[in-house]
Formats: sequence, structure tokens, C-alpha cells
Amino acid sequence: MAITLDQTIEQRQRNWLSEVISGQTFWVLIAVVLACIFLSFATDSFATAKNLYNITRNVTFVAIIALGMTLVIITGGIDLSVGSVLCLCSMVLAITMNAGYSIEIGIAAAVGTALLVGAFNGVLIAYLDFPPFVVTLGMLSIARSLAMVASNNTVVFQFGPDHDKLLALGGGAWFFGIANPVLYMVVLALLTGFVLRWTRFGRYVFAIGGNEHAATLTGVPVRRIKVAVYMVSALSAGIAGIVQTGWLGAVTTNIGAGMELQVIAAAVIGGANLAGGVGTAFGALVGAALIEVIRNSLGLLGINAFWQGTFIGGAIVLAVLFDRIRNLRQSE
Amino acid sequence: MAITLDQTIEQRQRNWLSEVISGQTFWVLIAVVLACIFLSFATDSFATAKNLYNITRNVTFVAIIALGMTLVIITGGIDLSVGSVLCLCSMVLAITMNAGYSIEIGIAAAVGTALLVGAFNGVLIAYLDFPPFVVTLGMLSIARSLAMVASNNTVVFQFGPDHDKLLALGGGAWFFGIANPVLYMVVLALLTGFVLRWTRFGRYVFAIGGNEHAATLTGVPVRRIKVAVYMVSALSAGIAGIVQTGWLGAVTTNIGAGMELQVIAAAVIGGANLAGGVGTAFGALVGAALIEVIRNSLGLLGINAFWQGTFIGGAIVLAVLFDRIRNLRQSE
Amino acid sequence: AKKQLVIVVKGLDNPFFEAINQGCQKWNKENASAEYECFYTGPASTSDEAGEAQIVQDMLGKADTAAIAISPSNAKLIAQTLKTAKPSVPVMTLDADLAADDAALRKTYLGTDNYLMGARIGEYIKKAKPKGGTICTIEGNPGADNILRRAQGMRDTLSGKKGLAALKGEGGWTEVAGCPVFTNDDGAKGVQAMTDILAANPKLDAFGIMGGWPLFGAPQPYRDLFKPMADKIGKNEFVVGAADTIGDEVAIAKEGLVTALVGQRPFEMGYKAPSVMMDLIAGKPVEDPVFTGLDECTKDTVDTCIQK
Amino acid sequence: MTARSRGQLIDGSSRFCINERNCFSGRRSAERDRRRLAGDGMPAGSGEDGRLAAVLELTNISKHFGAIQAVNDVSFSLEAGQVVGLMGDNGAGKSTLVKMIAGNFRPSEGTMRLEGKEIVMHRPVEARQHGIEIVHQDLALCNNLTAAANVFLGRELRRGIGPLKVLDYKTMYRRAGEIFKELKSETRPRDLVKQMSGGQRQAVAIGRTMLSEAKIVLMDEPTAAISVRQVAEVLNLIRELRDRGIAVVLISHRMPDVFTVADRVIVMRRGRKVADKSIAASSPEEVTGLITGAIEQV
Amino acid sequence: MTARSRGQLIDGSSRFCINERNCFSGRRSAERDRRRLAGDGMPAGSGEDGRLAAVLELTNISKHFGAIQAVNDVSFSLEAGQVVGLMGDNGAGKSTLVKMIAGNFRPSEGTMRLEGKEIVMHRPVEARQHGIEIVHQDLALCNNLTAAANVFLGRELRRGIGPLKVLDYKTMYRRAGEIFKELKSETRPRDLVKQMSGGQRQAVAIGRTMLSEAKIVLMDEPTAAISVRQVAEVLNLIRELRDRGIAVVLISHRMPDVFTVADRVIVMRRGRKVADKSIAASSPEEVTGLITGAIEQV
Ligand SMILES: Nc1ncnc2c1ncn2[C@@H]1O[C@H](COP(=O)(O)OP(=O)(O)OP(=O)(O)O)[C@@H](O)[C@H]1O
Ligand SMILES: Nc1ncnc2c1ncn2[C@@H]1O[C@H](COP(=O)(O)OP(=O)(O)OP(=O)(O)O)[C@@H](O)[C@H]1O
Ligand SMILES: [Mg+2]
Ligand SMILES: [Mg+2]
Repeated sequence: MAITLDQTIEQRQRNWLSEVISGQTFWVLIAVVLACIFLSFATDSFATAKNLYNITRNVTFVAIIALGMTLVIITGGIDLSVGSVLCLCSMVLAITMNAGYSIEIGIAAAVGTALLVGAFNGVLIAYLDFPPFVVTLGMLSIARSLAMVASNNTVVFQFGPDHDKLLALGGGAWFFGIANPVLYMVVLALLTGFVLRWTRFGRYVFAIGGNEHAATLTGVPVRRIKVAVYMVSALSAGIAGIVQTGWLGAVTTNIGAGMELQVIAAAVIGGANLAGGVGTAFGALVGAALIEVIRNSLGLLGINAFWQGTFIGGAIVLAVLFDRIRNLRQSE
Repeated sequence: MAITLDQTIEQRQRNWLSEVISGQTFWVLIAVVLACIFLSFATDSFATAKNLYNITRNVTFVAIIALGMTLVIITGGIDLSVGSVLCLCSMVLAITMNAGYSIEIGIAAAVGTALLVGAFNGVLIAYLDFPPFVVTLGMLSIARSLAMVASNNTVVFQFGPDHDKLLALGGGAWFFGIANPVLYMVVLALLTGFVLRWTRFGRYVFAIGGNEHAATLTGVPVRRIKVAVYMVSALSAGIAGIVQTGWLGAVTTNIGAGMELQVIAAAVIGGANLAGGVGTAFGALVGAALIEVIRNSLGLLGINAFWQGTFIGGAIVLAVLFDRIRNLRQSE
Repeated sequence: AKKQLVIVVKGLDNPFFEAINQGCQKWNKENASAEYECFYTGPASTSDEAGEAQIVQDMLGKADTAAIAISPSNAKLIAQTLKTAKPSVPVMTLDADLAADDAALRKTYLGTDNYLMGARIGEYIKKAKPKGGTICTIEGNPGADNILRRAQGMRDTLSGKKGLAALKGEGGWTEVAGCPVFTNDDGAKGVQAMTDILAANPKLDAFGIMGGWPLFGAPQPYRDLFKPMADKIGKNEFVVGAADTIGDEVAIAKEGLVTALVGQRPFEMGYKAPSVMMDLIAGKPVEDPVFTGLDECTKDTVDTCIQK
Repeated sequence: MTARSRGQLIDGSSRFCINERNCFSGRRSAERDRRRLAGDGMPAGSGEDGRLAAVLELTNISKHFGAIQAVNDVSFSLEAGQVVGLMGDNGAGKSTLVKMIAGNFRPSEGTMRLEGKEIVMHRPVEARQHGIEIVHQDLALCNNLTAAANVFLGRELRRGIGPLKVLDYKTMYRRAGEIFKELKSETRPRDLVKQMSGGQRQAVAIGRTMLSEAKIVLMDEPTAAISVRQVAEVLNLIRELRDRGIAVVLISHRMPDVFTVADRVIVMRRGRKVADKSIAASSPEEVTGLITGAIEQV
Repeated sequence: MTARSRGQLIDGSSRFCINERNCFSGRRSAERDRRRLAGDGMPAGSGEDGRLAAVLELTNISKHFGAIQAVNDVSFSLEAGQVVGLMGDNGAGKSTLVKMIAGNFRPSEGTMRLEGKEIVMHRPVEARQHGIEIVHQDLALCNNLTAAANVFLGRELRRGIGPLKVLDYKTMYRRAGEIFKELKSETRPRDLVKQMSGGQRQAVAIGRTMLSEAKIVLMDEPTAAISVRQVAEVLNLIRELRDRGIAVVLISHRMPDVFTVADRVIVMRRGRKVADKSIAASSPEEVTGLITGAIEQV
């Protein structure tokens, strides 16, 4: 008897492999891989070093923000302000450096701005119990408006003494010819994955998304964690903004416009659940990669401009279809 | 003993008044009224017949869609495609009438398109269990792209033989000088309110949002209701599109861009909860009214263009603050 | 309060309109004691057409408004708005005009001749490659009328025919598959799309960029893309004709990474508009249209091409 | 009226759909219930003659979730007018078994026969249409609705003529109040379920089964959270159901409940059926031994 | 070690925060638990000397929700090493009462004294810091986490040096497995709680209280969904807690449970306390009468 109880307790319902295969992330990854294989055969220009360099670089901005967004989504929240925060942080960086300060000070100012915005969102959501949608929608307006005020709505394209450093930061390729932004993305993704899986903070993020009430009852510092999560989300937007500024070499007040939907889409396609409690760092990357591969393929395949939206939309839906069909099969 | 059991069973926890006061809608309504009073004193031009005519008319397009969106949100879903569906339906109407068909045929075509799009969204979401965010984001791309294909990306501003009828439909004021769209909005809001409160369909919508699993177990036709709800949402976008076309007198492939966030904001500010299970038709109107009053006031007060975003965002947050403070007080 | 000369632009999110604002503010500074002031406004986003119409209504309903200059993003919609509002103050258009049959609704048009602008870009391209070739047009927002007009101007010039929607060998020019590209006024997206098109069509001969976004919004990736081709551009083996002279664009021209720039003069528009409106209020005769000029820059003329 | 003809009433009620646009499946039961309320329902206790017919037969039913074998090769039959106690340790597979009968899961293997005909159910509502009612262990309540709304969920009462029918709030409140009174539960029909105590929630879930005339009622730990007084009422209710010729399955961990009301007891251990015998021939001690595994099988 | 000094161990553990960036409140308990696991915890049964001190005193506590008076003017005290059975009809206010003690609700009126000092709690975690543990009636589980993660929620075990600490999955799985074994519950620590049977879920919730040395343990119907075998284990657990000098409140609708394990019984009816007497001086019949109202008050 004792032995069987022991056995039961040691039993695991699913092994590692079945765990992986049962996830949406896996199936979207398959979709991405299939798309890449198809494009390699259908076009001469897809599988070239240059194109791959471009694709991987383009994917980073959405992917970096999607990492932060994934945390927010896991807690059951949403952050619509990321596109505007990216714009505001880029602008703060640009203006600071344009005024003659060093790149370190510029980055510190941008990061500080991001954290401040995130803290504002987080405090309203966590302590005053505002709906995240309302707060971050408000911030979507506010942050972009502040970027306009700060820059007088002009294009900033001169970054003072450290101009070249900034451009190298975002546009260079210091490591085996991999674009710098890609390196940042990989490092941040590993960090996010580690935090989610191995730290208490990550555990609490999942707990809040699973059952916020239960988390409160068991002594999880729900409010502080929520504030932290929105700060991380804004920070990720700020980092993406800094890197993007270095890449673009100019900041206008409309960068990042409409990005929030793309970012959320990347996270959700990668398996995060807007109802909370589910999501992975890897999924965010896969989702972002899917969106970029679609975008890239439209140009390479020469799709008619009017039809492009249909292809993008269709592909987004199709990518998730894989996973759905598997699910449907299983539940039969 | 028997009497006391009877008494308990007859007891109601809260009466009608406390019910109303405890709702977010009520407090946002207060915010709207206060804003209107303030504007009447602060500017000469707010409380003029013409301005009020404009405001009430402007509010209708967002409000009508927010009615449909409220149903979707109550079931715990989201519909990001409404702006694009509005565009597609307007375009279908315009092209049909431009081709010489009567207004009836044009409207039938537009409504048919809306229902088709809604059914597509709904079937994927309800029967294939897609995340609503993904499906409707895909449709956001697809519908606008189809509008471009259909119109060849041109502006349509001639509506064939029934041109004037269409303009009168959307731009006229047949009833006591109230703009026609306002009448449609009121009728649709009453209808939605009635459906939610008094029909079994409405009851099921709430049940699905409260506990979808329980609804399935108790025999609520969850899937059919969900499909219906997304069809209603698309239909409301279609109706708004038809009315707006009559008002604008021209259709481009740009109209309705970015509208989805405004519409969702209206519903959420009016008290709908994105987690599902909560929402009212009246709330959707109040939320839409708040957004329009803010927008209108910025111009009247002569707020600097760059700061306008900050005011809009701030006001959105402030409106909900009323309700939050009350809640916080109460929980003390 | 002063009476206001209102300027309503398509959207605040565009540095182009900001130059109009600068002109407007300069006028205010120089006319601090005037009975009028210039007031600049518009919807947050250029794509918010209905929002612009609503702002126009708000402004027409305001007692302070003495005259209004509108940059319509949807010409028909603004025309309809004006028809129903029946404004009592003078109305003019700025930067973009109403359709020809609605011309009676406004007193005059002040701004660029967008068709001419596209035509000039076309001429530069044609001059560099008289025999024609393959081309890709980069456009902005699919609904933006001024951009569409520029594209038309360019196509007409290249083909020698009027009103073609796409070039299929007319005048020697062919538009490649996947073009035109709509970038929705997003610089990064513009450059990304150009990169893809170039990768898919290595033999492409020309880009016609109808709005300057890829150059001033993403100058660095633009440079990265065309630096390897600077030689070809110098020898007219590859041609890039682009609109606007905003931000870093002129510097890019100086580096020889673009064949020619054709720019508008938004500052002049914003600066002139209040005077024109005052003339309208005073009932003085005003020309229709009033065109502001174009600045045309090539590698050799960059130091002198911008009208100061 | 036999169990059979009652089944037909449920299955063959398409005539109620005439003149109606939305003929939702749940409506039929609501119709039936209205008729019952109006007094022309079937008389109670009419099932005596059907007492010994096998209403439901399960043959070699299994269910696994991934590597977990929740139910393993279980066969038994339910007879009209009989109360079967289903007992077993936590995780033994009791809930999984009744969920399969209620159309909530589909068996991985095995067949079910309802009144001799094999049935395959794809959705819970089909089970209801077959006359199978269940009180779920997790109660399946919508927290944002009132107690009355939860009781009538899926078979709302409506009034009005022709296609324009509105919810009949008044009757539903009244009827739900009556049901709670019958259960001696201090549950307010107009209150939201969200704010209710554990026992009040359970009363709501049990109330549902009292709306309709089922052939089979499955109760998954209906008495877990309710007080002494109501437990007696629920047991009474079960007896009443039995007397009307309905087959009842009662899952419970309370030995006294099962031994008070059941005619037969089935014991499960680790997904397998280890006993199936008449109450009279068993004893609490034996059943406890079977549950814990001290007795291997009988 | 007295209850008092144990309390200080819980309250005064700020030294564990040195060298740490995130010093979350839950951490202290986790630390404590680690120490216990490591073998240097406090000896069991040490509370004998504190047996009769009033650990908690409630004076005229009331709570209303809108028009509903859930708890009405209740006073009583808990003594260390005593098990109090709290009984009452559904909706009598039992859960509301213990939720107030657990810092979940704040009383509308009245005061609470812990070891003589008045306490006002704003958040549940404060109650935990005061040494009050509760098993909630609704279990308070995160469905998306594993059983082990739920048991350790709020006081995760971690390993590593200095500020870089990672979750110690292995030890948590092992320790959770031990707890389930102690409860004789077939619950797999690595499985998601979402898919668990009712009794397995309950075992997870009870498991939480076994991690820490509390002064007071409140159990809101801990045996509702669990099988005969585990009920015995839970009752044993309660006895063991008592022997360690911990005050236990057991809410249950099962008369035998309360009469087996409790020293004292408190009966509530419609929010009021109607009896508070030693088990020896009462009887199941009397308590039943008090619950139903057949006996007004004693
Ligand atoms: N949806 C599911 N997915 C995976 N495993 C499941 C699922 N539902 C139940 N199980 C597992 O199947 C086994 C049987 O569960 P079931 O709920 O039938 O037990 P039970 O006999 O009802 O127990 P209890 O008395 O505790 O309610 C358990 O080990 C449980 O963890
Ligand atoms: N959050 C709340 N809001 C409003 N009313 C509530 C709330 N919580 C409980 N109540 C009401 O307070 C009364 C007491 O509820 P409580 O949960 O304390 O009962 P209980 O004694 O635990 O009953 P049970 O044995 O059924 O669990 C009930 O009438 C219940 O409906
Ligand atoms: Mg069970
Ligand atoms: Mg309770």
C-alpha cells in the first residue's frame, strides 16, 4: 500500500516532450519553420545572409517589447501604452543627447522615463484597482503627447557628441556578424525565461494570473508585483526605443504608432493567454518572428499592395490554426 | 421558523438605488455631467445648439459600435476588427450604390457583408476555439485590405441615383432637429438594453461571460451564442458605417482606422469588464459620450495641440477615478 | 481673447505639419500686437479623417474663429462637412485642396502643387534613365490624396500618358510586383519594404518615393541600404527620386545616396496662411490657387537648394 | 407514465419549436417545466412500473488523461427507481465516471446504452436531452448571475406571445424561492451567487435538478458543504426521486448518507470498480476496507 | 518554547532580510520552513506550558455586507492547545467570522486581541505574519500552478547564495510529496491543480498549513470533499496541532468530526453566537437543535 501511494505521488502526468508538443508555441514555431522552408524554395532571395540578417534585426523591436508584454499578460493585464512609451523614451534619449549630453546620460534618462511611466501605470492598476485597459489607453495618449511637447514635434537626427556610439549600438554587428539588436533580444529573452521559471518573482507573476484572490490570501505581495510588471513592460518598450533609435538614426513623433497591437499579437500568437496565467518568453519571440516573416515574404513574393493586408491577417489566423486543429483532434 | 426562512428568501441584498450608485457607469455619468457644466461656464460656444447638435451626432458612431462591442465584452471576448469592418461595409455600400443600385440594395449588401465577417470571426472563435484577439486582429487586416481591393483604393463620393437619400439618412435631422444618427443610436441602445435584460439571449450572453464552462454544462448553446455575438458586433460596425457614409458623403479606405481602441475604451469606461460577465448598453453610450466631450472641449478651450493627447488620456483615467475612489472608500 | 485664424492640419503626428506650425508661430511672434492670432490644431493621427472633420466643425462653431485654413486628409469628407456647416467665416485650404467640383466651398488654396511635385520627381528619374526600366513606388497612407496625386504626376511624366494606375511598360517603365508599397507614414516600415523589394528584384532600376518617411524617419537604415549602391546612383545606373527635404534628407542627398529630392515649403505655407486669411476677412481679392514653390536638391545643389 | 414515455416527451418535443425563430435546445426543458408549473405535469410516483428496467448500461468504460488512467474498464447498470451510492477514495475516478455519463467527457473506450440503445454524446446538453441531470462537484455556477438565474440557466421561463418572449423574472424568482424553501436553505433568489456561502451555492446547484423530470440524476457530492439540516432534505429529495422511478447516483464520502438512502453501493479504487453490491449485503466497515484497499475486491 | 516566543520568531525575523534585495513579507515564513526542514526547527509539543493562555480574543465583532448582517456581535476567545468546533447552518456566518480573523475582511465593528494586544489587519498576509493560518472554504488555489507550487505559494523555498536565489523545485516537490503522504492523499506534486479531483485540491489547501508553525490554525470545512481515509488523517493532524500548543478552529458540518476532535463547540445562527460550551457538556442532539433553531440559546 505504502509503495503504491509513493508511486502515485512520484508519477508525472506528462513528460517533457508531450509538454512541449501540447503547447501553442510549438505549433506556431512549426508554422514559422514551414513558412521559411517554403520561402527558401519559392524565392531566391529569402535564404540569403543579407535577408536573414535583416529579418532577424527587424524582429527584435517587437520581440523585446513582447517579452515585457508577456509578463503583463501572464498577470492577466494588458499594456496598450508600449508604442507611445517607445516613442517617448526615444525622444527623451534623442533630446538629451542632442543637447550635448553623453550617451550614458541619455540612456539613463530614457530608462528613467520608462520606469516612471511604468510605475504610474502600475500604481493606478495595482493600488487603485483601475482596469489596465483604461489606464494604459490613457497613457497611450499621454506619452505620445509628451513626446510631441518635448520635441516640439520635430525630427531629431543629430545626437550630439556620442552620435556615432549610438548608431553603432543600434546599427552595428559586433558579434559574428549578428546584428546587435538581435543579441540584446536573445539576452533579454534568456533573462525573461530565467525569471519566469526560476525566480520567486516569476512564480508570483503566474500565481496572480491564475487566481489573484488566492495569491493575495496566501501572502503574495500582489500589488508590488503588479507595479513591477508594468514597470518591466514599460522598460522593455524603453529599451526597444533606445535600440531602435540607434538603428534608425532619427526620431519622429510617430514611431511606434500602432505597435501595441502588433506586440500583443506576437505574445498571444506565441501562446500567452489574455485571460492570464499562461505565457512564455520563447513564445513571444516565436510570435514576433512569425509576424516579421509574413511581412518580409510579402515583398519577396511581390504580393499586390491591396491584397497584402489579407495575407497578413490570413497568415496570423493560419498560424494558430495548427494548434487549434491539434486541440480539436485531441478533444474528439 | 418557517416565517423567518420565508423572510430570508424574500430579502434582497441591495435595492434599486444602491445598485445604480454602486456601478461605474453612474460615476462616469457624473463625470460627464460635471464636464458639461464646467464647459458651459468656461466657454461661450459649448452650450450652443449647434455645438450640442455636433457633439451628439459625433458620439453616435463610436457609441453604436460600442453597443455591439459591449455584448462581445460581456461574453469575455474582444473584437478588434470593428474599425476595418466599418470601412469595408461603407465601401461595399458606396460601390454598390455607385454602380447604380438603389439604396436598399446597397444597405442590404453592406449589412450582408457585416454579417458574413461577423460569422467568420464567430465560427473561428466559437467552434475552433481561436483566441478572439488573434482572429479579430487578423480580420482587422483582412477587412481593410478587402476594402482597398474592392475600391481600388479610390475615394467614392458619388452614390448613384439614391445619392441624396443616403445623405439625408446620415446627415439629416428628421425629428425635432435631432440629428438622425442620434435617433438610430437611441433606438439601438434601447434595443440592446432590452435584449440584455429581458431576453434569454441576453441572459446567455452574461452566463457565458460569467462561467463559460458552467454555461456549456447547463445546456446553454454557447457556440451559437458566441457566433451571434460576433455577428452583432460586426453588424453594429456595419450600421455605423452606413450612417457615417451618409454623413460624410465620401468613403476612403482610411475611415475607421484605429477606431477599435476608442470603441473598446468607451465600453470599458462605461463599466464593461474585459474579463467578462459585466456590462450595460447605457454604459457604452456614457463611455462614448465622455470621449467625445473631452475631444470637443479641447478645441473649444484652445488647448495647445501637443498637449491635447495628455488631456485626453488624463481625462479617460480621471473619469474612472471617481468610481475607484468610491470603491476604495467602501472597502476600507 | 484675440480673434483666431485657425489652421486645421491632417494630423499632429507628422513633422511636415509641424513646419506649418512653426510658420504660424513665427507669424504670431511678428504680429504680437495684431487683433488676430494664428491657432494651429488637428487630430492626433493623420489617418483619423472623421476626427479632422469633427475638429473643423468644432472650430466653425467657436465664436473666436475669424477664418479657417484646412488641410483636408479626406477632401470629400471636408467638403461635405463644409456644406452642412455653412460657415459664416472665410474658408481656405492649405497644403491639400478640395476636389475641383467642390472648389466653390473654399476661397482659395495655398500650398504645393502635388501633381507637379510628382511630375518633377518623374522628370529626374526620366532624365537619369531615359530608356526606362523597372521601378517601385513607395507611398504613404493608402487614403492620402496628395500622395496619390504625386504618384499620378510621376507616372504621367514617366509614361507620357495621362491617368495610368500602374505602369506596364508605357514609356519604357514597368512597376514590379508588390508595388506600390504603402508604408503608412512609418519610416522603418518603408525602409524594410524597400529592402525586401530590392532583395526580390535585384535588377530594379528606380525607386520613386512619394513621401520622405524612409529618408527622414529612418536615415540610418536608408544609408545602410544604399551605401553599397552609391556608385551606381552616382552613375545613374540606379535612381532614387524622393519627396521632401525634411530632417536628414538633405545630408543624404549630399552623400549621393539619392538622385534628387523635391521638397515642399511647409514653413512658408504656415507663415503665409494668416496673411491670406486676413486678406479674405478684409474682402480683398486673393489669387486662387496660391502655390508655394518647390525646393529641388541634387548632390551638387544641396548647399543652395533650400529656400531660406 | 413509464420512464420510456417520459423520455419521449423529452426527445420528441420538436413541436415546441413551431412558430419560434430561436429554437434552442435548452428550451424544450423549459417548456416542460412550465407545463409542470402550470399543473399539467406528470404525476409524481408514476415510475413504479419501470422500477426494474435497466435505464443505463455501461460496458467496459475507460478514460485516460495523458498518462493518467482515471477510469479503467468499468461496467455497471442503473435501474429505474434505484439509488446507487458511488464511493471511493479521492482521485478514484468517481467524478470522471459520472461526467462521462453526463456527456461532459467522452469515454476513451467502452459503450453506454440508454434504455437499450447505444448513445454517444458530444455535448452536455445532449445528456440533458436524454433525461440525464447532474449536480457537478464544482457546482458549475455563474458567479455574475443571481441564484434564480443560475437555477434556471439553460431553461429560462419566458412569457409573451409568439416570437416575442421575455424572461419571466417574477415566476423564476418565486419558483426558485420555493425550491430553496423545499431544501430548507436560506438562499435568496435575487442575490448574486458570487457572494453566497458554500452551502448556499450547493443549494443552487441542487435546485437545478428539481426543475425537470429526469430519467437519471447524478449527484456528485451534493452534501459536501451543506449543513445537517439540509443534508436531511437532500436525502429526502433523493428518496422522492427514487419513488418517482428515477435512477439516482449519489457520490459521497459520508458513509451514513450512503447507507441511509442507497439501495446499492459501487466502490471504486484507482479507476477500477472493486465492488458492486446491495446495501443490505454490505456494511460500512466493508466499504471502508474496499475504499482504502484493505479489502482487495468483492 | 512558548506560543509567545514562537510568535516573536515570526514577527521579529527582519534579520533574514539582510543581504537581500527583495525582502517580501512571505519570505520569512519560507526561511522558517527551511530551517525546519533542515532539522533545527522547534521541537513538537513544546506548547504544553501555554495551553491555557488566551491566544485570541474577539469582542463584539460584527460584519455586514450592505443590508446583510453576516456576523452579529460575536465574542469569544481561543486558547492555545484547544480545538474549537464552529458549527452552524449554511449562511450562519462561520466563514465570514474566520475570514475576519484571517485578515481577509475587516470587521464592521468590534475588536480583536492577539495575546492581549489589539490587532487591526489590512491584508491577509498580516494575519500570516501574526501566526494565523487558514484553510479557506474555497481553497484559494491557482489552477495554473502545480500542487507543490500551490502548497508553497507565498513562501517558496529557494537555494543559492547571496542575492541570486532560485526556486528549489526539487526540495519543494519532495516536501510536498511528504505532506501528501502524511495526509495519505494520492496527490501528485507535479500535476496542475486544475486537473485534480475535489479531494486532491483540498489536500493541497490543507498542506499549506503544515509548512509553518502557527499560533492559530483556522480550518473552514477542511473535510468537505475528502474521503473517509483522509478525514481520519486530517483529524489526526488537528490533534497533533493541538498537542503542539496551537489553537485550532474547525468549521464542519459533520457532527462526528467535531465531537471526535474538538474540546469546545461554538454554534452560530444567523450571524449570532448561540452557544459556546465544552464538548463534554454538550451532545450532538443539542448542537443540532441549536443549529436549526429548535433550541434558542444556551
Ligand atoms: N481533466 C483532467 N485532466 C487530467 N487529469 C484529470 C482530469 N480530471 C481528473 N483527472 C485525474 O483523474 C483522476 C480521477 O479524478 P476524479 O475527479 O474522477 O476523482 P474523484 O473520484 O471524483 O475524487 P474526489 O473524491 O476527490 O472528487 C485523478 O487522479 C485526477 O487528478
Ligand atoms: N462578500 C459578500 N458579500 C455579500 N454577502 C456575503 C458575502 N460573503 C458572505 N455573504 C453573506 O453572508 C452570510 C454568511 O455567509 P458565510 O459564508 O459566512 O456563511 P457560512 O456560515 O460559512 O455558511 P456555509 O456553511 O454555507 O459555508 C450569507 O448570507 C452570505 O450570503
Ligand atoms: Mg470528484
Ligand atoms: Mg462557509
